[in-house]
Amino acid sequence: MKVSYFPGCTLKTKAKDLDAYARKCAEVLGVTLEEIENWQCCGGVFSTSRDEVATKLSSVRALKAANDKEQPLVTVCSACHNVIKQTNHQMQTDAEFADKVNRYMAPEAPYGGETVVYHYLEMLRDLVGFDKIKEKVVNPQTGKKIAAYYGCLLLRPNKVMQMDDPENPRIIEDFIRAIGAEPVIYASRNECCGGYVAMESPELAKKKSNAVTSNAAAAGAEMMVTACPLCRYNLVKNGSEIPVVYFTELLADALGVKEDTNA
Amino acid sequence: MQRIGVFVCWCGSNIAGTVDVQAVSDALAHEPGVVFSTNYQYMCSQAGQNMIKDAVAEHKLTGIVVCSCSPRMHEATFRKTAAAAGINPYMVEIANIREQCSWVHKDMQTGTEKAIILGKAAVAKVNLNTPLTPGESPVTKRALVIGGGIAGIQTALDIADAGFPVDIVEKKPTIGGKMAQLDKTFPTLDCAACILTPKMVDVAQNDKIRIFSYSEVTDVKGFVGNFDVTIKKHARYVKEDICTGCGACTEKCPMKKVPNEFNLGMDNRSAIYIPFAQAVPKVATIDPNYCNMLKNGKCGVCSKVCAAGAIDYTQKDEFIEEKYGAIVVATGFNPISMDKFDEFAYNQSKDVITSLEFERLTNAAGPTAGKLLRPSDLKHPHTIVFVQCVGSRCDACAEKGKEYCSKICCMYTAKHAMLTRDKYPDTEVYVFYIDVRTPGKNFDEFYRRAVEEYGVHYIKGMVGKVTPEGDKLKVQASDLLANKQLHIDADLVVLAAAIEPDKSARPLATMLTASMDTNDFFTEAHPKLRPVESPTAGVFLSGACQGPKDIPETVSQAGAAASKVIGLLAKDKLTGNPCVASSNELMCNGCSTCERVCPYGAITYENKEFRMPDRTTAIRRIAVVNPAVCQGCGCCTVACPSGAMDLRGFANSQIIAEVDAICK
Amino acid sequence: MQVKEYKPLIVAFCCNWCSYAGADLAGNNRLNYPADVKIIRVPCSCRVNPMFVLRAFQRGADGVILCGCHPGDCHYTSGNYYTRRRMALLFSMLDYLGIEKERTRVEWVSAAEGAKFAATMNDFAEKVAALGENKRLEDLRCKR
Amino acid sequence: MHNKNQYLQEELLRTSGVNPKKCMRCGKCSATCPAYDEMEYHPHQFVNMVESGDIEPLLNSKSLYRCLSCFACIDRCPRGVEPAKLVEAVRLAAIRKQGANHLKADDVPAMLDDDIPQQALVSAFRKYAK
Repeated sequence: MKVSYFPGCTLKTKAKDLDAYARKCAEVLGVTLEEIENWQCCGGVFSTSRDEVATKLSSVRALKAANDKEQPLVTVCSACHNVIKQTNHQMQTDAEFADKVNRYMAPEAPYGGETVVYHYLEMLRDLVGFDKIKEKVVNPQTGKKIAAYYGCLLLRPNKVMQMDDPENPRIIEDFIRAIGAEPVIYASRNECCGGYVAMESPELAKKKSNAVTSNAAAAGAEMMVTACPLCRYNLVKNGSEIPVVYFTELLADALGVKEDTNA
Repeated sequence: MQRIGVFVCWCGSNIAGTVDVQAVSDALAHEPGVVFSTNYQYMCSQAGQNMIKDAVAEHKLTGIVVCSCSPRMHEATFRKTAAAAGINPYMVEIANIREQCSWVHKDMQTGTEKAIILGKAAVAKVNLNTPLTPGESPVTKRALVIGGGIAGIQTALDIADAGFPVDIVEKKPTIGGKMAQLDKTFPTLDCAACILTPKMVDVAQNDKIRIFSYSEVTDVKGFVGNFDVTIKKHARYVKEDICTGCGACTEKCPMKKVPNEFNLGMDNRSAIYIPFAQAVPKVATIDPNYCNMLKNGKCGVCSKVCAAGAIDYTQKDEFIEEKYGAIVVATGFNPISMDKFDEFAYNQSKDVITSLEFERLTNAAGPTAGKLLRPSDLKHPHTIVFVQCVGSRCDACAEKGKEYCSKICCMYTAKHAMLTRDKYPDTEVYVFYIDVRTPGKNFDEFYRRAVEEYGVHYIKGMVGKVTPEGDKLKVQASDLLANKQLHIDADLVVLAAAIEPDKSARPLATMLTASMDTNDFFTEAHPKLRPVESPTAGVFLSGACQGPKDIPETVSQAGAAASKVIGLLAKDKLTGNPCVASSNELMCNGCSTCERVCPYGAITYENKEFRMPDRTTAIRRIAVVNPAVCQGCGCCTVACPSGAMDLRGFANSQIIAEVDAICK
Repeated sequence: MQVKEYKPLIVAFCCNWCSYAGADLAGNNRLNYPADVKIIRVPCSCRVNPMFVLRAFQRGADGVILCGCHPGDCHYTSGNYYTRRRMALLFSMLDYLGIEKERTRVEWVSAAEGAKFAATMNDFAEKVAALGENKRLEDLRCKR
Repeated sequence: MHNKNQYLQEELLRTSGVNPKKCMRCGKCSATCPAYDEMEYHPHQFVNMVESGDIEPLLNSKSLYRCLSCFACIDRCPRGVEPAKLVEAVRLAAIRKQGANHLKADDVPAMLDDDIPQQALVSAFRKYAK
């Protein structure tokens, strides 16, 4: 199976391991990630304003590139995923916006939001299947009590993201079970870590991330997994008492390819 | 050709003041079919009516046109006159020359011209009238009540009181419904069991009432006065007539780990069980999903300990067919699932509960024997947060919850808060509200007492997130009046979950062809004037199946539904409205369009054999209107693509004749 | 040259339960509206076949109005919803054929709204009168 | 009441797609807001104040830069009002003015550390500067 892949700027710099593990694991699971040529940064945050057009063009270019190859578009970073999925949704539902974008980009065929966007986790669930992952696990993470951290970007706004129940999600928990570990459910898993104000208001970011990590630790978690480089940075920097790792790293470990990945 | 008599009324000067009645009767005398035309001061008077009768005899009239006041006023009068004179009452038409002519116009010439045209239209219509006879159908003098909660119980008792037999079908092993689960009832705080269980006993002892418990309606055929209903009685593996309800079996049953639905899963029961002490019928039931004997043939303890020998592992589901004259729907409600509202952590903490669960927690017969202990560690909670409107009043585009107000939550939350403060004054109680809605006798006074006398903290705002951490529930909420975000460490959070109709209501509505709204509440025949009747004749509504209701409202609606049923069953025969739709079988092609628009389910289809011109026979599907069910709105006549459907008394040809007469 | 004063001819279909009673109430309260309006009683506004409307225009009516119970108040539960949808289609087709939208109308009048009935009829008659005679659909063979 | 901000108000409602009339004043947006204590005006006030045309104070408020864009208020609003979209619209109205950028490139180096992901930087520019 071949899919288009949008790594995003953070995965090319500060979160190279998130990217490297993702590629390696996909290989093991029989998925070829074809990186989109000349992709541009998504901008890291989606503007809900209907008159913001220029800032969304890079996302549309990536979506269009995938559409030209008739492939779904896969992202790993929560922020890229959020921005690209929301942009795609706006292309589908806001005719005035889509018209402006198409006039600006002047593609041969206008783009109307046809590409299907998957987060890497959704790819694991819907295209690969957690059962298949379970079969491929050589190094089960037995005994590890792991807290899934969704943050805000993966699930919200639910109307657009449609990834899972936004208040009672299970996709990462199912992933944790698939690799043999035990998920820890805690209420703050879908609360914001304050990542977007990490520069603007470090105190607020610290307060929010501490609330999340202490809630996870109180629930008995030994480790947290996330898909978002900014969440991880924020939680770690603000002194999480338990380790915070990328879900792809755990997956690589479970599939037995962690060591031979050049992260 | 008709022989029509025209009778123009002066109505004193009411008509004659603005309409030249002589000119009208003269003008109409020359209309086709008219053989007699006259005018008189008061057509509706005895003398006027006699004038009509005499004219019928003298001129051998077959049709009558009365130009007078509105048909809403005296149509019935003149139809009776016609019948007395030996003419079919439906051969009478009224031209409304008072309310819609003389009273709204001032000028004699204008009024007269219009009156003539209206008269001509009526004459044109009568020319095409046909004699109509209302159909008659017998009434089976027995009522069916579906649902055995307080609504069904009250309806059944009231019907039985009037002397008619009633059957109650209840899907649970006992009647009693939601009210049996409640602790106290607002605003008087009398205990629910104390006022409900005597009624349940009344039902059991009433020789006019039969209870089909652990049963459901699986099929309904027929129409008002003549329903044929199939009831499925689930096998309870206990002979109902022999079981004494002693409870020895439930005590000895080794399978004790079955979630107890009566306590909403907060404790366990045995596989053979009696839902609660005052159950009616007080008969044990074996839960086949948990009974080892039924699952793998190993056990049989209950059979051994039953002194009466009531256990029967071979019992099968039983189907009962019965005839009814009227059906009352009383299927009630349930709280909605809290799955989509997990920001309140209902699925994450045992100490986040719904209000119905709170009722069980405070009920003396509940899992904690009435002591307010929180489910997780059975400790006494010191801080309790109540959240109102959970899932009520949601916008459709929010994709979760219900759009309506659940109506009962403000009052029961005030009750819970008040009772908690009364029994446990050391407990801090917070109620987060959007609006407090307490219309009802002594309701607002009750809520104010909770605040003023019992010191419940009512906070205008909403809870945004509940985070269980350690043994606390961290509640994050807004206080809109203080413009603050509050953080409360609570021990117990109680959610006032929205209520929704029972899931069994939708398939039942389909069986009954009774209409429902988008929320699956049954629709009433008229929202103001016929609130306890379904638009489907013979089907009546009782309780929360029609919309959210508290107990006083439910009981009054139950009584109202019963009185409507009694009114129906008191009749020996039902006389229909003869102005109903009928289908011309030669033109009908059985396309089902009419069936889909009929709000009453009056149209069915049958396969009928036709002789074709080439002497072969063909079987064609044709529409058949049940005149006992059709109410004569005529919607189907317009929907029919082949023009096969027509309405008696308001036929296409008749209305077109009126149009032509007016436009001539 | 003397021109005969133009009087529009208006056919009003009123449902038996709400609008016809509303028209009666207008009478009871002696509220005036033009005599050009002639009412035909039907059980429900949904009884009005588009054919009746076309027939009226063919026979020289200048305007046709349907009155029914308010949405949600239909005596037969849902009849007026059908009316609303059917007439929306019919009226737009008539508009296409040259029968101006002002010549056709669906109005909800309850049994308590005598004043609304009279006001509606006054307004409708005035608008139709302003348009002049209906020429487009009239069948000259039916000319009075 | 004369509304001197009518043009701005219409613009905000148009670009955000928010209909403040749907709000039933329950305050759940503010109850769920993780940045509440850092905000001078809270999510429900954004809805209220834009509806009543009282927009000036919002434009000048630090609250605009404290919203985490976590969309909790959007998902949890029972009426589908989506307050965060309004916050965003007001923020854009503020920073689109000449020289009104909230984040200046010169200030950035001091905010960085070795580990901060690019994501934080680009999103800050998106949110706080034009």
